[in-house]
Amino acid sequence: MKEIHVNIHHVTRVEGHGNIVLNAKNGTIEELRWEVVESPRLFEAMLRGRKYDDVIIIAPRICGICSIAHSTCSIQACESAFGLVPSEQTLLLRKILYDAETLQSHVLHYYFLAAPDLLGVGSVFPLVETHKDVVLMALRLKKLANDLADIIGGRKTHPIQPMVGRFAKLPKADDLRAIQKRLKDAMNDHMATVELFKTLSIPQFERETEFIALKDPTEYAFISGDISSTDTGTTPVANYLEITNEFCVPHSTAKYSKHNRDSYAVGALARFNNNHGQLSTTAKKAAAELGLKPVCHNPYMNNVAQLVEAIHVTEHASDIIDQVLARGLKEEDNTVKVKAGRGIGAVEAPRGILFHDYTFDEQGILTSANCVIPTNQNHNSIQKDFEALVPQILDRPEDEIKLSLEMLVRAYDPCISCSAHLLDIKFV
Amino acid sequence: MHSQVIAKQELAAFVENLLRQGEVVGVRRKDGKYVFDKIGSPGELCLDYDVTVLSPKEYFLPQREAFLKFELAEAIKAEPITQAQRRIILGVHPYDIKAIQLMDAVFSKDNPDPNYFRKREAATIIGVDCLNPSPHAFCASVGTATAESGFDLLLTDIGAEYVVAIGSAKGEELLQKHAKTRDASDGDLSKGKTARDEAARKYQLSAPVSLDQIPRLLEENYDHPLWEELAQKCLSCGSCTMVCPTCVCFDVQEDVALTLTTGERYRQWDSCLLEDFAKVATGENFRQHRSTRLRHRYFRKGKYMMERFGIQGCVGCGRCITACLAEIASPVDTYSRLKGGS
Amino acid sequence: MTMAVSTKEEALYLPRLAELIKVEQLTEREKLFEFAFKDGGELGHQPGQFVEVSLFGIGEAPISISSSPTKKGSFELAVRRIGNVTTALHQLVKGAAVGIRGPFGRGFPIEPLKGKDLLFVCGGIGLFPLRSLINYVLDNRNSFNKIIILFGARNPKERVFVDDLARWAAREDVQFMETVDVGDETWAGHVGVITTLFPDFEIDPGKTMAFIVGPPVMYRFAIAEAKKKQLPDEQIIISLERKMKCGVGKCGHCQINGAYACQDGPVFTYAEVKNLREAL
Amino acid sequence: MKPKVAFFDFTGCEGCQLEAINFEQELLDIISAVDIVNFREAMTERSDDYDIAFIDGAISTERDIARIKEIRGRAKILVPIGACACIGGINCLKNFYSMDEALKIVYGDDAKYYDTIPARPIDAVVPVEHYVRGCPMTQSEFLKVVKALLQGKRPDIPNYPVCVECKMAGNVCVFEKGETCLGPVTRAGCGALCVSNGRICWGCRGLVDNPNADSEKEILKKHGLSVEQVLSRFRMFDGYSEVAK
Repeated sequence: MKEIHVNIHHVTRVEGHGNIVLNAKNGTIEELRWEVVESPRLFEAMLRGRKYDDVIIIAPRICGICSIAHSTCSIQACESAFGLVPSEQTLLLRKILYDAETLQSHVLHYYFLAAPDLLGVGSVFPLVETHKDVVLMALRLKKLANDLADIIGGRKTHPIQPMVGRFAKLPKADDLRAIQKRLKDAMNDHMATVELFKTLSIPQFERETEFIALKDPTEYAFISGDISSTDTGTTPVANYLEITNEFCVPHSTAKYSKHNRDSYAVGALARFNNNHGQLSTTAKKAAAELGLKPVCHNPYMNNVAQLVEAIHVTEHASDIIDQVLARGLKEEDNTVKVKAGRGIGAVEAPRGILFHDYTFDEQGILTSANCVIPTNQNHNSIQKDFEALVPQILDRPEDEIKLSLEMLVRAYDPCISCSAHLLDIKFV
Repeated sequence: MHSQVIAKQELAAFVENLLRQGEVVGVRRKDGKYVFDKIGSPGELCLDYDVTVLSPKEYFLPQREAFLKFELAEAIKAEPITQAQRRIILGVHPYDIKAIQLMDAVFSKDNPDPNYFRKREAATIIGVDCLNPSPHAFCASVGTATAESGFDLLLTDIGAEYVVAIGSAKGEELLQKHAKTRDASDGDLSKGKTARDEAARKYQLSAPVSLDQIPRLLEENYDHPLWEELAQKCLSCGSCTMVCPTCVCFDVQEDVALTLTTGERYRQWDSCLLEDFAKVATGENFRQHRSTRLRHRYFRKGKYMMERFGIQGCVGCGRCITACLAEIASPVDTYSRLKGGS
Repeated sequence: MTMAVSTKEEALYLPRLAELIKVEQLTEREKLFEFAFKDGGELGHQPGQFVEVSLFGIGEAPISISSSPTKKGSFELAVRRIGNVTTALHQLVKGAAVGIRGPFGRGFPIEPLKGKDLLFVCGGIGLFPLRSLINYVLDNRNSFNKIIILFGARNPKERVFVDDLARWAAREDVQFMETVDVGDETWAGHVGVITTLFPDFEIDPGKTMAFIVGPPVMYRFAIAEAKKKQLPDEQIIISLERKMKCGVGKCGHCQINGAYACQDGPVFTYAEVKNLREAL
Repeated sequence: MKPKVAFFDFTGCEGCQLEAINFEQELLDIISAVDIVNFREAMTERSDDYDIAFIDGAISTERDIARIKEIRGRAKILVPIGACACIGGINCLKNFYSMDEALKIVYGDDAKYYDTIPARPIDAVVPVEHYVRGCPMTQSEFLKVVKALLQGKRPDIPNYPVCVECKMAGNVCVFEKGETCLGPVTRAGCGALCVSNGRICWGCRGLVDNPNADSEKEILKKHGLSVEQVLSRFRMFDGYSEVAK
């Protein structure tokens, strides 16, 4: 029998550095590991001693790709600590900004990072020659999402305008109207993407697991609600530690999580599995056309769930713009009154549920922080998927095994640079 | 030319009409201060402001302006870009009008600058007398609190109405076509004068020496230790010159498309306070020390411009005093200290 | 405000296209470029003036003109490779097109020199602008009286326009002296900075015009030597290098106190410069 | 012959690599002007044959040092992109804590397996040719540098403070609004983006060549910051610089 050695150093087309190790002899798996090798950045150390308004600038630098999620989560944690309830206008703008990031991140992921696998190439670059229309469409959608983030957040990566309690600068109504038109036009590109996805063959693999996401009775949750599990129902955000149960593993600089089972999954698929009923009509229809049905246990289908969500947030952003325009934009003077205490923020980053947990002193200076990153929560699920998948494919050629494993990692859209940054430090 | 009087509510109608003619730039509020900006309705306009963050110089010398475009594909082709947008600039204070007159002199001397003059010709200037001077302004002491020329129209607030001084045929035509006015009586004119006289008394700062003495004061103190003292604090940030209505130095740069087949040459605001301003390609810097750059600014304002163009280089608007975080850019303070020490 | 802008003025910042017709390597860092206008026209310069050379897409740089106005149909620019534009210029080959604006600035006086004794003090690439005047003067040799040319280079490898130097040295009607700061095995001539040549000649301060062009550090010393020979300030003429962006007295970079090097200079008399504290 | 371009990431958030893909039409132009041969975040292929290497992230492990030296050995032109690579960025915040102690608290006896050293910018380890600054890197500056490299010229990167661009933008000075910022000593090139968007300058683009940092510190103190707060300002992005010590 053959020996199989898969050692993928720094998996490509993912955020951050992760390795895949597989050694098998005569059909027996001797070693099979998902390793996270990012340099620890000791983020909580960086945040400690900083005033809250610095914290919301530093914390998003955990991750460039989901900086809006970190920014929003960080701001929410501050607001929760200070007992500050932001205005309706601020919440609406936050939602639009959030839709922008979800759209940007999802489009980037399924077109630039995942699609090359499905189209049999190493990156998006050769697709410029072979699939120019598709690339132009992807670029158009990405630009739309980026421009939307620019208008509301001041910048697409590491937003400038979101602040505790308010936005530093309000968008112009004309800009909102113009981008709303583009959001509506983008539905054509989304539909074309759905048609394209129908032609791709998504690997068939299932492993029953628990899916965790935020859940809000009023809408498909991204920045509000309680924690929801497909196994155990809802838990208040305040009790998030009961869900995340982080633990260390020797081969990883990131922490791992488990809840009801030996692993759980977060992300687009987890949100879909928990909240599919609240998707927009078009998004629901796209899901049905693409064969995505709750509860879906195929991790490769996460990309399909991302597409469904991209459609949803495009429509959602347009609806919220209507609300904002109807209300009219007003300058808000929201002086922040700091107080000592602990606050927790919870949002759905593109890759899954994210928590920032801060404690401040009476001057608004951070004394301790804990951030639980979606990818950390998925690491264990990736490992368990490996363990379930490899025996099923061990008879295939080594390259094929390698690709299947890489694609699986990519399907999770892991943000490793994020996850390894958050080593929670208990200061003595 | 004779003056007219326009009622305040008629002024709004006048502005409405002007907006129908094309672009109108006026003074509006921003973050508790005032700025020149495109306006969309008369309601946005503030005519009783103290001072704007930037002067209207950007409408003649934009912050960044492409003036040459070229193609590099096969045969090189280059052509100038000098087009200008027709524009009415409304609410210019007399000191800024004087600054524009100085710009006219700078850009016309020896080699008339086509980019400047295209914009200048396309602009109509409607001034307004400054009746609420900024606490940092010292216009009354340098003769720039009022203006007799350099505008097409000039408004003076006399309560329920404005006196409108007509400064050009263009201004007169604009008023005739688009505004409901009446002839100004002697009484109106005297009300206008009273308003200006009262405003002149409101200035909190005044230059410690008369205009004609400044060049000598500077020349005698070229090596004064004050320059080095101020340079210790100077950030070389260029803020004083960016906000200055008479600072017109520019840098020239080039931009090309990624394909390297087309490009443009543009100029953008520069400042003699910046470290690299006088540095040549060999690395030689002809004003390497902060003190020499700082001194050059004062000399250019107080002496060189007067000598070269016959017009004072500082119009007393006080924007530099406001902009300088190190609190060393004030001509009033600096002249006082030089005077005290000489 | 009305001010008609003529077609000529419309083109203030528009370069004329010129073709590179000859390139000659002068030293490791310096090349001589000969250009002819594509429209067939002349540059029409005076010695001492400069042009703004455009390499479209790279930028524009002020370069002094090295050829004499007596040379027709083309003009020469000698250029040291130092910045973006000059580096790109050095990569050009015959047939390439550049843009030229100018000539700009005040050149060397010509008429007042007639019948005078002339002293040229050229330090290194200070010869680049002076060569224009020297060749003009030699082309009209009868109009001038005694001619002394001093040339100093840092070392023998940095001597520029060696053919011209040889030609001047060979002329009976020119007193030519040369030195290098530091010699080498190829060098049998005078060694020492350029001011060490001053004791070796005499001038009549009443009727001599001196032209001094060289690196910034040279001026003070060379002028002091000229003053020792009793030359009045008005008869000492220098050319100053400054950053020149627009070339037409607008951008402000070349100001030397109140003077604009691109308009009032680059050529100045020492009498003028004495009142410009930033000049030397 | 198109130049071969590689991207490498060290310790950072990868936002700068994201900004490199976050071009739209320009991305196609970039792809046609250069051969991208190595870009882990975006492509599977990897090549060790490249002319220009763009580096994202700071150096924060011994492994990083060896790796950047290897890249330097191969690249003709090395360009750090973003605050982490250019000045160390927020990574250097950790330098003000005891590394060993922090690690021990987290990992206990396993601390020795975790390779971490005080964070530093790329040019603290190897020489670099140009910089694309900002957090995230300023996209227009990235394009400027790419074009300059294609043209074989030195890019014209500002050596003046953000104040210049902030004034040009017509902003009301943050100090006038009762806040404070690092604009007067921070290298421009961002168009004063943060102030134009209603915030302050945190100094993510690093200092100008000869900043008058003493004067800036005095000004910050005069506007109410304690000595500790002044340093803390500089440490946010530029903790590696002398000014922050």
